[in-house]
Amino acid sequence: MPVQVISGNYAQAYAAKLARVQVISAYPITPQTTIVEKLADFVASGELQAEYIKVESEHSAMQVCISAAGMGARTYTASSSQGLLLMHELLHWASGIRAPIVMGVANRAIAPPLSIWTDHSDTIAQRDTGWIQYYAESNQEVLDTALMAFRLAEHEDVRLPAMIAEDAFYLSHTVEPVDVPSQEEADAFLPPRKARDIVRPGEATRLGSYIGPDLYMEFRYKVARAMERVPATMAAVEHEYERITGRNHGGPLPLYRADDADAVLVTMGTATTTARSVVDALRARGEKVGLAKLRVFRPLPVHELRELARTVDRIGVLDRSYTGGLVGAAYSEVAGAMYHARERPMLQNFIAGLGGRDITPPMVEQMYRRLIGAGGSEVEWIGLKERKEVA
Amino acid sequence: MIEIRFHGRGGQGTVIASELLAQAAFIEGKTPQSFPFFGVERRGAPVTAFTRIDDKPIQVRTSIMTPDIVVVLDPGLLRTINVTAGLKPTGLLLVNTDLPPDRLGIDFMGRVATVDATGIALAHGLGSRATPIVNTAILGAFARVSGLVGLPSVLEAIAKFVPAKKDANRAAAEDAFDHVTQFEVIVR
Amino acid sequence: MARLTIPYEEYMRSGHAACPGCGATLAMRYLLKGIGRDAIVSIPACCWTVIGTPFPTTVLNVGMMDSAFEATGASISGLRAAADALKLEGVTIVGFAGDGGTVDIGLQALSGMLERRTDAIYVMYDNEAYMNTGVQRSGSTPRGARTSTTPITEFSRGKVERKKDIMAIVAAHEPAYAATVNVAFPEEFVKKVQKAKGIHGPRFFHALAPCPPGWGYSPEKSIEIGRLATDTNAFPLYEIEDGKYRITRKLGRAKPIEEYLKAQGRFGHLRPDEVASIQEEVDARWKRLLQLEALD
Amino acid sequence: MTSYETVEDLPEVCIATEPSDQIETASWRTMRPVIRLEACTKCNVCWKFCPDIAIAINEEGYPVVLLDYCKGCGICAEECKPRAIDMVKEG
Repeated sequence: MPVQVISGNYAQAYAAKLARVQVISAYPITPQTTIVEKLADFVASGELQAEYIKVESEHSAMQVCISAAGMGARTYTASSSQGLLLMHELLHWASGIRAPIVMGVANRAIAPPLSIWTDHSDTIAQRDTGWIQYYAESNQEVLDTALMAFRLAEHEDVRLPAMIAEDAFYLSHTVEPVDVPSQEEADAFLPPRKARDIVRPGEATRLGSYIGPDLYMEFRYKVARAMERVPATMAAVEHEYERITGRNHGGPLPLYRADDADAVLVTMGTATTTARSVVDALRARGEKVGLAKLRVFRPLPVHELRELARTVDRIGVLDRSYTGGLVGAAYSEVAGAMYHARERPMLQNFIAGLGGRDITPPMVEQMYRRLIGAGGSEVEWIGLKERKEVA
Repeated sequence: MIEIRFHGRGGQGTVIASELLAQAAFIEGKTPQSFPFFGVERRGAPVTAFTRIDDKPIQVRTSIMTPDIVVVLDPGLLRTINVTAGLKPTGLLLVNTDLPPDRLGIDFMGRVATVDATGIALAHGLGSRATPIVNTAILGAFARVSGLVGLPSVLEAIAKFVPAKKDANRAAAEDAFDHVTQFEVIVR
Repeated sequence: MARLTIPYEEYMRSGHAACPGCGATLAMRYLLKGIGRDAIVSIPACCWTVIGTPFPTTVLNVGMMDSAFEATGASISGLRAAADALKLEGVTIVGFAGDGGTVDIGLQALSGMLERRTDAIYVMYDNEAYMNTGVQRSGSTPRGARTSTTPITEFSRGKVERKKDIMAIVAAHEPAYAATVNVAFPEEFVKKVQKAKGIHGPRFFHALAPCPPGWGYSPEKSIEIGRLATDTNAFPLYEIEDGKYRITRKLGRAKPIEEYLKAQGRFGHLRPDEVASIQEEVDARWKRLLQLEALD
Repeated sequence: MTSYETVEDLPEVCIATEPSDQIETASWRTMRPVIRLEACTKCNVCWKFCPDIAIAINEEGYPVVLLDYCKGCGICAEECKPRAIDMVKEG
C-alpha cells in the first residue's frame, strides 16, 4: 500500500480494518469520532466484514466487546476522556476475563472544566485496570502499534487487553504521511484469533464466575504473571512486524542521543517530537542532553529505566497529566523503578501541556536548563501562567 | 484474649449471636470484636461468625483459626462441616442439641456442653419449626458454661439490641442458662 | 413416562445456592425448558450470580456470561454480534437479570438493546427488591411493601412510589415480542418462551419470581403466592406481539388484593385504607390493560 | 471435582465448567418430604414445581426425592393435590 497522508484517527481505523476485527462497538466522543465514523464507512462499504454495534454509552460499548470477546470474537473499540472514565468499571472486567480487546484512545483532558483538548489524565487514570498501555508519538506509530497490539493481546502467553493512546488533535486530527500496510502484509503478520477458555452455547461454561477468599488472589496473580511476560512477547511481536513491514518503533523506551548524556528527559506522546528537536538544538550548542520516550506505560519498562539510570546523572520526567497528590504519575512510576538502580540519578518532575496547552521548544529548553543546572524544586509546572512569570 | 467461633445457618441469627455476645462483653467493661464470615447469605446455607473478647484493645484483624470456644447453633452442621477445626484441646464446644455428646459424631476430647436451644426457642415462640431462632437461647447457655460473660449482661444486651420479642428472647436465654448440661472431658 | 405438561429435559442442575422455595430458580428452569440447549445466558450482578455456584462449578448446562450490573442489554448485543460474526447457527442469546438490574441500573442498556433491535431474549426475573444484598427497595418494589430501606414506622409506610411498569417502557420500544410470565403457571411460561424463540428481533419477558425471605412468607407457599399475584390482578399475564396486547389468563372475577397482601409479611403492616388504595391501583392498571387489549 | 488449591491448579481464565450437582445441599433442610406412593397419582406436580430439581421420576412414573439436594422448602407437599407428601422433621 502506498504512503497516505492520514490522521491518527484514520490510522486507528485502518489498523482495525487490517486486523479484520469481527465485532466493533463504540459510542462517539470528541475527538475520537472520526475513528468510529471511518469504521462505519468500512463496514457499510463492505470493505470490512464486521458486526458494528452502535451503542448508547461507552459503558455499553465496552460490555459489548467483553461479551463478544468472551465468545472468541476479535473486538475493537475507541474512546476519550469522559467516555474512557465511564468504561473504567469494565476495563477491570476485560482484563479479569483475559479478553484481548484492543482500544484506541484519543487522549483528552478530564472535565471539569470541560476541555476537548489533549492531556493524558484519562489514560493515566486507567493504569490500574490490567490493560497494556501504549502512548504513540506519530500516526505511523499509531497504526503499527494498533496492529501489533492485536497480536500481542491475543498471544497465548499474554491474553490481556491493550489500549493505544494518541494525543487529541496533535495526532487524532493531524494528517501526516503514513505507510499503510497492505491487507496481505497484515494477514501475514496477524492470523485470525484462536480463542480458548471462552463461553460456548450449549456447554456448561461460565465465564467470569464468582469466588471466595480461597482463590481470588491466585487469579489476580495470573494476570500479574501475564503482564510480566509482555516485554519478551512484545519484543518478538515487534521483531515479526519489522520483518514484514520494515518498521520498528524502538520497544518500550526508545532512547535518543542518551548514551553519553548528562541529562535526559522522559516524555510521552507528541511532546517527544518537540523534545527531540530541542535535544538536537542543545547538542549543537555542546550540551550533552538526550531523550527517552516512555512508549509503553503498562507494563512499565523497569529494566530499560534502570539501564538508563546507570549512565545518566540527571533525569526529568514530563507528565502531561495531573493525578492528585504532589508528583505526577509517570514521575512516581519512573522514580519507583529507579529506586533499586545501583546509581540513583537526580530526578525531577515537570508537569506541562494540560488541557491541550502547547508544549513548545522554549518550555522543553527550560526543563533541560533546570535539569542541567540541577536547580528548582522536585516538581515544576512548566508553562503555568503565574503573575511573576507574566510581569 | 478469648476467641469464639459461631456456626449456624442463614436465618438462625448466628451473626446476631456473635454480635450480642460482643455487646454483653462490652457491658462488662471488656473490649469486644465481632464479625461474620461474609459468604453466601442464604436462608439455610452455612454461616460462620466470630467474636473476640479481651481486657485491652484487640490488635488482630483476621478470621479465627484456633478458637477457644466453638458454638454450634445448628446440630445438622455437625454432619457437613468440621466445626471443631482448630478448636484448642483445652477449649469448649457448646452445641444446640438434645443428644448426648457421644451421639454427636465429633471427635473432640475437650469440654462439651449441650442445650436444646431449638426446643427452648420454639417453646418461647422464636422462629418456626423450619427456621428456629436459637441465638438468644444459645447465649444464655454460653453465659453459664463459658465463664466469660454473666447472664445479666447477656440479658441487658438482648434488651438493648434485639429488635423484636425482647421478653421472649430474654426468657429463652434464662431458660437455656438453667438447662445447659456440661460434660467433662470424654475419655474413650 | 408419565404424562408431563412441560418438557422433561433439564438444562440446569441441582446444588445451586438459592434459598429454599426460590421463585428465581424456577424462572430459570422453565425459561431453559423453553429455550433448549443451544443458548448462552448473560447474567449481571444479581441473586443468580450467587445462585449459580462458586468457581469451579456452574449450575447451567448452557453457556453463561457474567456481566457488569448495569450492562445486560449491552452484553447480549455483544453475544449476538459474536454469534453472527463467528457464524454460529441456531444460537439463542438470552439476558437474565433481576428487577433492580433491569428497571433501575440496567434500564439504559436495555433501552439501547431494544432500540438496536438486537436479536435476543431479555428476561427480567422480578422478586421485587434487591434480594441478593438483603431486600433493599428497587424501582420494581410494589407500593406499600416493607423492605430494609423502606421500613415500617408510624411515619414510614413502606415503599411510597408505585411499581415501575417495565412492560409499558419496553412496549414503547416496539419489541418483536413481550410477555409477562409467572412461575406459578409453568405450562404457559414455557409455551410463551417457545413462541418467542421462533421470533426474530428483540424479545422481553417480565417473569414474576416470588421470594420467601424477601416477601415474608414460608417457602412452601411460593407457588400459591405466585398464583395469587395473577388471580388478584396484581400481576396479570399477557403478551404483546407486534404491538397487539393479548391477556392470556382471565378469571371471571379477580380475587380481592387483600388475599394476596395478607399472605406476605412485607405487607403485614397495611391498614384497611392502605389495602383499599392498593386495590384501586390494581383495578386501574387492570382496566387500562383491558383497554390496551381492545386496541387493534 | 478437580481440587483447586494452588495457582498452578487454576486455569488461566476464570471460567467454570464443572457441574454444580457435586455440591450437596441436603444440610440446608430441617424438614424432608416423604412421598406415600399409594396416594400418589403420578401427576408430577411435585417434580414440576421443585426449585432444586430434587425430584426425579422413576420408570414407573413415580416421583423420587433426591435427598442429596432437597432443601426441604415444602413446595412439593404444599402443591401435591392428593396430599401424598408429608414434611417430616430431619434427623
